[in-house]
Amino acid sequence: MDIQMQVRSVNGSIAVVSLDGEIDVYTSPKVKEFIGKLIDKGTYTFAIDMQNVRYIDSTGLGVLIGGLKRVREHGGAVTLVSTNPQTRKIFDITGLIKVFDIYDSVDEAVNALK
Amino acid sequence: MDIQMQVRSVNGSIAVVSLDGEIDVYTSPKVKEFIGKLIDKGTYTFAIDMQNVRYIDSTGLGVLIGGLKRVREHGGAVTLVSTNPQTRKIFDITGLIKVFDIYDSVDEAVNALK
Amino acid sequence: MMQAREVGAEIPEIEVRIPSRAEWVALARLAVATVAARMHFNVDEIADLKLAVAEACTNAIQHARESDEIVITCRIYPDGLQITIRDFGIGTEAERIRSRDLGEPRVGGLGVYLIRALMDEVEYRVEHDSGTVLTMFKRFGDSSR
Amino acid sequence: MMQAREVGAEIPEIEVRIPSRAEWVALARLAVATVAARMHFNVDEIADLKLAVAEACTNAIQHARESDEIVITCRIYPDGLQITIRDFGIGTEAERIRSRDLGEPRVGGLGVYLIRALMDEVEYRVEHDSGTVLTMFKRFGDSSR
Ligand SMILES: Nc1ncnc2c1ncn2[C@@H]1O[C@H](COP(=O)(O)OP(=O)(O)O)[C@@H](O)[C@H]1O
Ligand SMILES: Nc1ncnc2c1ncn2[C@@H]1O[C@H](COP(=O)(O)OP(=O)(O)O)[C@@H](O)[C@H]1O
Repeated sequence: MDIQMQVRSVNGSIAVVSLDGEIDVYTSPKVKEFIGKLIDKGTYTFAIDMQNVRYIDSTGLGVLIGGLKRVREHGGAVTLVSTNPQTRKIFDITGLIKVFDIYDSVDEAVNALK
Repeated sequence: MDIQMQVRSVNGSIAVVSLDGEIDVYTSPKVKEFIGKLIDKGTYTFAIDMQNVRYIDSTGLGVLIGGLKRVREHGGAVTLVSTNPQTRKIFDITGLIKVFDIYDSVDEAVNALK
Repeated sequence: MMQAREVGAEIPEIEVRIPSRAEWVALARLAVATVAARMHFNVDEIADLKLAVAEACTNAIQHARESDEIVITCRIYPDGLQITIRDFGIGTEAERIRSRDLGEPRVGGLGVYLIRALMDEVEYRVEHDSGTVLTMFKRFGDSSR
Repeated sequence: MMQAREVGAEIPEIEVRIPSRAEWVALARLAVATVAARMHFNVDEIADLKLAVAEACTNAIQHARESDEIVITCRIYPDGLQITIRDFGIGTEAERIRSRDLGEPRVGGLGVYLIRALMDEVEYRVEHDSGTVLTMFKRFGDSSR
């Protein structure tokens, strides 16, 4: 019913953000703030690990889209990690699968950013 | 939200009944029927393993008391296995802790019946 | 006895209405557990609340004749959670709803006893021909919040 | 379009009423998931139902001005589950509640689109000054039941 967030840095410039929990209208402002602060500090390249996200809805998608737009203004990029079929389905039916690259592991998502 | 039940026999005469799930007004008739059938077939000595019972209420207690009464008429006995503090608490406040012996493991509960 | 408590816009209220049937009690329990978790009751207190709600629903199902639904209302007060369980059956007089003495173990008769043991305030009100209303309250323990 | 369906004693009805606040949407989701699981919808279908309900509640919270609660009603029909989400706000006209074309990604505008994609029947009714009622229906899939 809540969300846990962690960040670690790879190669100095890539931030791996791990999200654990449910991303909905209640928790997505927290995710937005968390990512927003990292962008404010000058991080523009993100691998967002959603392997432990059990639920995401349009408010969560909105946060990801908003984050992507901000980092792109600085030439940055966002990759996602998820193996959850429901999450992939939502990206599929909203067409966001064409906007975000979704990988099966953090390693792949990080490598794609290099 | 439901209950799984299994029985295995030890030394030919002791039935170890394992309950897995929640015992409430919806599921306790199923438990009652399961144990009732074993008694009908002549089993009067039970170790009831409730280690995987996540929830029990007065309807479940009623089934255990009813079973105990029936087997006692045949000189039988019932021991229980539970380490769940909430389950123990309910036996405590209802005074049933004096009626049932509750053990921490199936081995102990079975040995007590020998 | 039940302390008088105001009802108002500042008191968040969550209500669940279920058919008066055994298969829906788990939903009432889950909903109350979710409300209690949001209020930061601890695990033991949440277990107590689930049990009290289930006992009340079980009684409504088993004893309220001709009632087809149960309404569970949670009100979040600054000092704890008030839960009202209402059925629409032909009830017993409130005085007859009581916990029995715990003597020789017998099947039945533990529900009201448990409710009184687990909750801080408990009150039954029987409305003539329109069902039974159980109002109960659990204060935040020292460990919660 | 919504097929006309009877309401009656034989159609089990479960209702959840929550404050119109973000922190309670999870409860609505959980309740609907529990109803759906009882009806033997499969895990994918349950996930769809949770999402549709959450999107509807989110919209009620974000767009229904001056509404302080949301009522989620589940009706169990022989062929599937009907869910009604009602708020009491000053709504938009029903015609204006529509899914946008998915072009350039932008923040927002996906909720109604998802609801229509995930449910089999969807209908909005805006009652003048008394809120929006979304009625949606999901049939049992071949894999469920
Ligand atoms: N909602 C209710 N409607 C009518 N009678 C009730 C209700 N709740 C409790 N009672 C009465 O109180 C008695 C005691 O209930 P309880 O302690 O749960 O034991 P049991 O249900 O096993 O009889 C019941 O037998 C019934 O007569
Ligand atoms: N319950 C509601 N009350 C009032 N307006 C609503 C309601 N639900 C949806 N709407 C309208 O439909 C539009 C589309 O909603 P949606 O697709 O979820 O996108 P978003 O909420 O991001 O704008 C909303 O912007 C709003 O104008």
